[in-house]
Amino acid sequence: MYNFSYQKVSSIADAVDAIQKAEDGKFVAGGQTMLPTMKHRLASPSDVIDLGGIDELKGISVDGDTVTIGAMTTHAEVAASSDVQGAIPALANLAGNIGDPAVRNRGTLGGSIANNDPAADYPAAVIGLGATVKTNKREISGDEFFTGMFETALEDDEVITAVLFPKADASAYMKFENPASRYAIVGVFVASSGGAVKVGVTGATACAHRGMRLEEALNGNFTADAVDGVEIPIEKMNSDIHASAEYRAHLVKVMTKRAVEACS
Amino acid sequence: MYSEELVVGWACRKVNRPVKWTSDRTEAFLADAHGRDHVAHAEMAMDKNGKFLAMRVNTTANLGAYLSTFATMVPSYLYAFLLAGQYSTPLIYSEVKAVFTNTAPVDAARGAGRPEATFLLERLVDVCAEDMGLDPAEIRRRNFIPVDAFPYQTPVVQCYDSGDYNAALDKALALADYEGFAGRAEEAKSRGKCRGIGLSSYVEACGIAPSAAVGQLGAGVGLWESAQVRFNPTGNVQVFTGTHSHGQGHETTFAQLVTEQLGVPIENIEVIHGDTSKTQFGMGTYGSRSLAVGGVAIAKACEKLIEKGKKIAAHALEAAEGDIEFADGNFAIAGTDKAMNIAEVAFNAYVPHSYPEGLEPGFDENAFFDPMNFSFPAGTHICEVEVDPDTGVVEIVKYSAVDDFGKLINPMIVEGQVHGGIVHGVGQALLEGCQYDSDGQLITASYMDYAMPRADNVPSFDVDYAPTNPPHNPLGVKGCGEAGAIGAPPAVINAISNALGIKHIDMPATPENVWRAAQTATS
Amino acid sequence: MEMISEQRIPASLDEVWTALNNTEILKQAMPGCESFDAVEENKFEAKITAKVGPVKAKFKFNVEMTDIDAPNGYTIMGEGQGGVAGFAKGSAKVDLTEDGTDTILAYNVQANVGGKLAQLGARLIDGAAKKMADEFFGNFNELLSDNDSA
Amino acid sequence: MAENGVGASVRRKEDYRFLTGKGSYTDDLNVVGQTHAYFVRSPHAHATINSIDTAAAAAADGVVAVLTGDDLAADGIGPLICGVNVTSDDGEPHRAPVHSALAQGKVNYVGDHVAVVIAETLAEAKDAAEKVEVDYGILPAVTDTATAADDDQQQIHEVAPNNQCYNWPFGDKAAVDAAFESAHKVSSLDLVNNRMVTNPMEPRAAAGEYNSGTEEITLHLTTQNPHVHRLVMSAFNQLAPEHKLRVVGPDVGGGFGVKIFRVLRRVGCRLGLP
Amino acid sequence: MNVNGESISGEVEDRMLLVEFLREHLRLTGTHVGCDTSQCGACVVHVNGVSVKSCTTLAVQAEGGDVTTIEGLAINGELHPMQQAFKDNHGLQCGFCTPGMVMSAIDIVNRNGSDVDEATVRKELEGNICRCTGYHNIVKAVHAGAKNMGG
Repeated sequence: MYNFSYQKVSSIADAVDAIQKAEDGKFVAGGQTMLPTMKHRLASPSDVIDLGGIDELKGISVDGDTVTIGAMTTHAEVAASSDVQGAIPALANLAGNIGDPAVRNRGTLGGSIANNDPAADYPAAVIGLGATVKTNKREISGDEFFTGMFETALEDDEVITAVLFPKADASAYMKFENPASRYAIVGVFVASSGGAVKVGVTGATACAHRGMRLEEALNGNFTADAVDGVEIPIEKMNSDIHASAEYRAHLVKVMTKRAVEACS
Repeated sequence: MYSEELVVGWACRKVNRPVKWTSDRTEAFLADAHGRDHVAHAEMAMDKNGKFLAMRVNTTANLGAYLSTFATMVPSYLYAFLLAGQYSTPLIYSEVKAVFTNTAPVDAARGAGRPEATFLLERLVDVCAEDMGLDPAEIRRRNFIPVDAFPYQTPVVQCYDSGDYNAALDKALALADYEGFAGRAEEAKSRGKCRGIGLSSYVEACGIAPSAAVGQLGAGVGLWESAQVRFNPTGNVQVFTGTHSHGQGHETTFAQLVTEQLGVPIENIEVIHGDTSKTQFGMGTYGSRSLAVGGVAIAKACEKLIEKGKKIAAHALEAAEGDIEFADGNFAIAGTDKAMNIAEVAFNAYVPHSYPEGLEPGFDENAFFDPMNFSFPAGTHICEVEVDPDTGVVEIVKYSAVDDFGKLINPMIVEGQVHGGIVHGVGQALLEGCQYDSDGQLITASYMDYAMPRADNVPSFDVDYAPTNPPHNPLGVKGCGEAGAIGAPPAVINAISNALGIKHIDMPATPENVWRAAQTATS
Repeated sequence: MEMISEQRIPASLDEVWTALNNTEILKQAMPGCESFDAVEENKFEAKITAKVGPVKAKFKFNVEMTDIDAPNGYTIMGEGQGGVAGFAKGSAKVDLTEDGTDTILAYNVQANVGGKLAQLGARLIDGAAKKMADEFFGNFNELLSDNDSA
Repeated sequence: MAENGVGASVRRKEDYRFLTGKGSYTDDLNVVGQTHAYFVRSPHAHATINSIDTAAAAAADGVVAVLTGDDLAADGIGPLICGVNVTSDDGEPHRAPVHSALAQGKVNYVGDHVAVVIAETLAEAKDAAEKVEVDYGILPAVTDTATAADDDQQQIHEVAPNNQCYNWPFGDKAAVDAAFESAHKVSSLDLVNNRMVTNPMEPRAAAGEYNSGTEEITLHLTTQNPHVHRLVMSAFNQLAPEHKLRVVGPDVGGGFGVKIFRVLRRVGCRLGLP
Repeated sequence: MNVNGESISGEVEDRMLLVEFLREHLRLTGTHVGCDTSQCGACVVHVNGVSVKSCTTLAVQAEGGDVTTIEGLAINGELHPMQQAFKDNHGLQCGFCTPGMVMSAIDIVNRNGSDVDEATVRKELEGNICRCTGYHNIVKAVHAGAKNMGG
């Protein structure tokens, strides 16, 4: 790792102030992606600003039909939360299958969606549930938040404060794991609310996205069979040593079907 | 040996400062010696009963960029000489072309040559069974070397010490409930899963090795092993071995040998290894040789101590040496209750106040052991899998292993070696594949892309034994550390082939590869 | 890896060709490009900070234009050293065809990386290369479109 | 006695230290005055080394030395050896290219050792390693096992035409062919035996210490056979006389073959014995 | 910070990892480093009662926290029930992954209770790689340790 200057801030204002003053600053949330990258010397921020001391970014609350999860809430906390388990069990389940237990004890919701790894799990849920990302500046809809590979609508000095997940009548997340890294080769989050179906897909393409064709097929016919006729465009799919584009496209359908089945 | 080790040794003198180097995992992927990497074509000629008449094998082996220390031997002597397997195939012809590439050097990796040979042979045997319309167990039985043919000279140099291949097969079939497989496959089918079962009847040559044999093959030193068993005056024992433990539990197993032989409580025995300044010259630990070769050297040193102890006891007890008997740690005058225990003998040996001329003080003996032959563990492993045809995911639902390791000194440790070996082999079969791109860049250089077996990739195993008694080994033991890694890969791939009804699938049978094979199989 | 795509540019073939040979436009179009200087005819040196997610690496590229078929296209090739991150090399074969008042710019990109980027980022290489190529030609298109309206 | 003797599943004597964190692996060793080595490795699979400029690295903070293959050769340290001879079908021994511990003139795989930086801390060694300037002349790489010996492939080592180390036939080909001719059935199979990385959980490590008073080198290694390591380093690499070299394999975190030094050839000749 | 019940203070570079602090400053070398991508789990310790990968945590991030390493489990030479279970069930061979494995095992039992099932144990050990044991005996050990911890 190259040297850098570490600051632990205790308020959002301090965090914003610190990043504005830094020559090439980076926020660190859980650090489970950033620290390995820095260890390999593939990133060299001048300043690392730790959001771990900001209490207002932590915690889970349920208000009516909305589950609000603070950005610095760890995956383990989400997975273990009886509030989340009760309101959106698929979300608790998703959080409980990110990485491994030790990673879940440090990795955070905010860190995961700000990084927007093409194979991360949370973006599928944010999109699939139609969640809203709340920052120190504004609220961004899930659909607009993820803009490209590792890219989000966030500005450099913008801090995610919480994500507001609306409850769904039924929802499920199905993940096909990379056998080595355990990231999602394909992950599909399906949510059905009031007859409307939303599908969030991760791992398959450069950036998590809504499965519009799948939604079309499932709206009005919320069955696994409805997925059969959907064509998944292969040319948009990621392709790597673990899965070709063709296989990924196939898995999108299989995981969607399984998620639909798990909803019923 | 590696560059880093030599460079650190040289550099610490050059800069006259202590120097430490530790590989990170990425460096390990890049520059540790890799294993396997063959492409091969194999053919078996059979008579109308499925009896093997002759085998022909053509192999290209990748040695990487440079010759690592053992590179040349792995795909030649440790591979071709194992191609007979458990079968009485009378004629075998093998051609091995070893090539250089711009990749990391390739050398010994758990099993070294023997897993390559076994995978090829045990896959080919399943293809033969399919072609002949025979059950995989049946074609193996028809071709096994019969139990009364041992020691058995194969057409490929090796002379097998002992074996009862039918016994291991029968026991494994029972352990795996082979009979009940059809019912389980039906039930799996009702859940949309393809269930398959695969056998692998392997033999391997380990306990490396008889010096005479390796000398003929071009090795310039012997492959004996050494031991020193030293009593301290207060009666505790230090055992110095030329082998080296890196997880195999020598400090326990070797202490068991000594406690058994000398009757010293195990807590009073310390096994010392791994330091050229403490131990006598030895060859180290590899090729499952520590117990089969190193253990015997310890036993021989213990025998020498007993002989010496008899002399000392005879002197101390004022009896004739021929009248002294040793049992359970005591030297006694036969037919009397006059005795002294071995600790007293040790003390006496170091306080030789009235020793007669010719009786040497001290209680400390050396021994070397050079075996007459390799040892040939063998067994049958049976793997049962369920394939999800929609995703290609393979789940190992049951794995049964029956091995012949001769006599077991510590069954707990042996079983642990079997478990570890199986998972190493399962890793090769299902998960692990080292890949370079066409520019020679290693694109599987971390655990993010190189899939190591984890706890949830494997089940718990059913392990049993069908031991025979190897005549060349004074302890009656065979090696066990590599068996699983040798037996498992063909068992897994045979099971997948069986599940999908296909001829072959290459390793690693990743979900995508299995899915594609399933597509082809059903279309 | 190899990828093929195209851009419809609201400019004449000659304008596009001129822009393809304008180092200032190439610099502006290239994401993270700090400098793009000619060293000799058809040879350039470019400094680029490549950013893919948490990874940020500074590259020094030697760029060369070959197979020049004015004004119909060329191949632009680059080899860059990124220090500890490793190296990258890529080429884009560019073909221009007139379509009414527009020009179709078709590009066929090949990219490879070596060193740490290849060792640790295998799953991301294709995606990152595609993203950079699309951004480059997308920006290029925008720059020309802006020129038109100006 | 029998309860702990042969055939008993005695609980392991070594476990207490491993379970309490008191195992002593090579990287756990720390001595006063210790420096840290970091290797500059080739990022290219196949390239000539046109030049190595170590000046900037040598001047970097905390750097004790930057050493290359030329320094190694100047000190008379011999190349790494291969232990076992296989005779090729032309009656010649297998082709054995010279393998210097630090590359000279050419690198032949990604990760090949180009130079070593020794510094007060590991971080400083890594910082300085980035300052070693190596000018490579990149050559085409050969990576595919099946086609490596094809005529149109790039030649890697001068001593090995067609990238072939040996071609080693074994058995009575005529008899086997005849048996195939008259067989009832022939079954055949093409297969690949995939390349594996052995991956003991403890990465390799080495810690060397030199006593200028006794002129003895003590080398702690992740080794499966310390005596043979010592013998080879002494007899073939001329590192130090055997009695002035101590090799220790402390607790070693798995081997599986990757930490071996094996059987060697021609030691007798080297030692002047018949 | 508090390490194994003792209050520790020291000046470190901001870039120092927790595992480096433990191994190099405190000479607590039981915590190992087996990879550089947070996958192998040889470095797992407990921070404030939960398992973390000390190779992916900065030392400064653990400031003020309670850190427990493998060295802190045995009390007066008596093994923690999980350590004892690993010994009794031959849940270790070379011993290198063992400290992280034991720390993860205790964390699994803390979260899932003493009657945790085999599938959960296997799933939750996914962040700890062992090359020697084939996991069979580790899983057995975790179950035995869970019972002992519970009782």
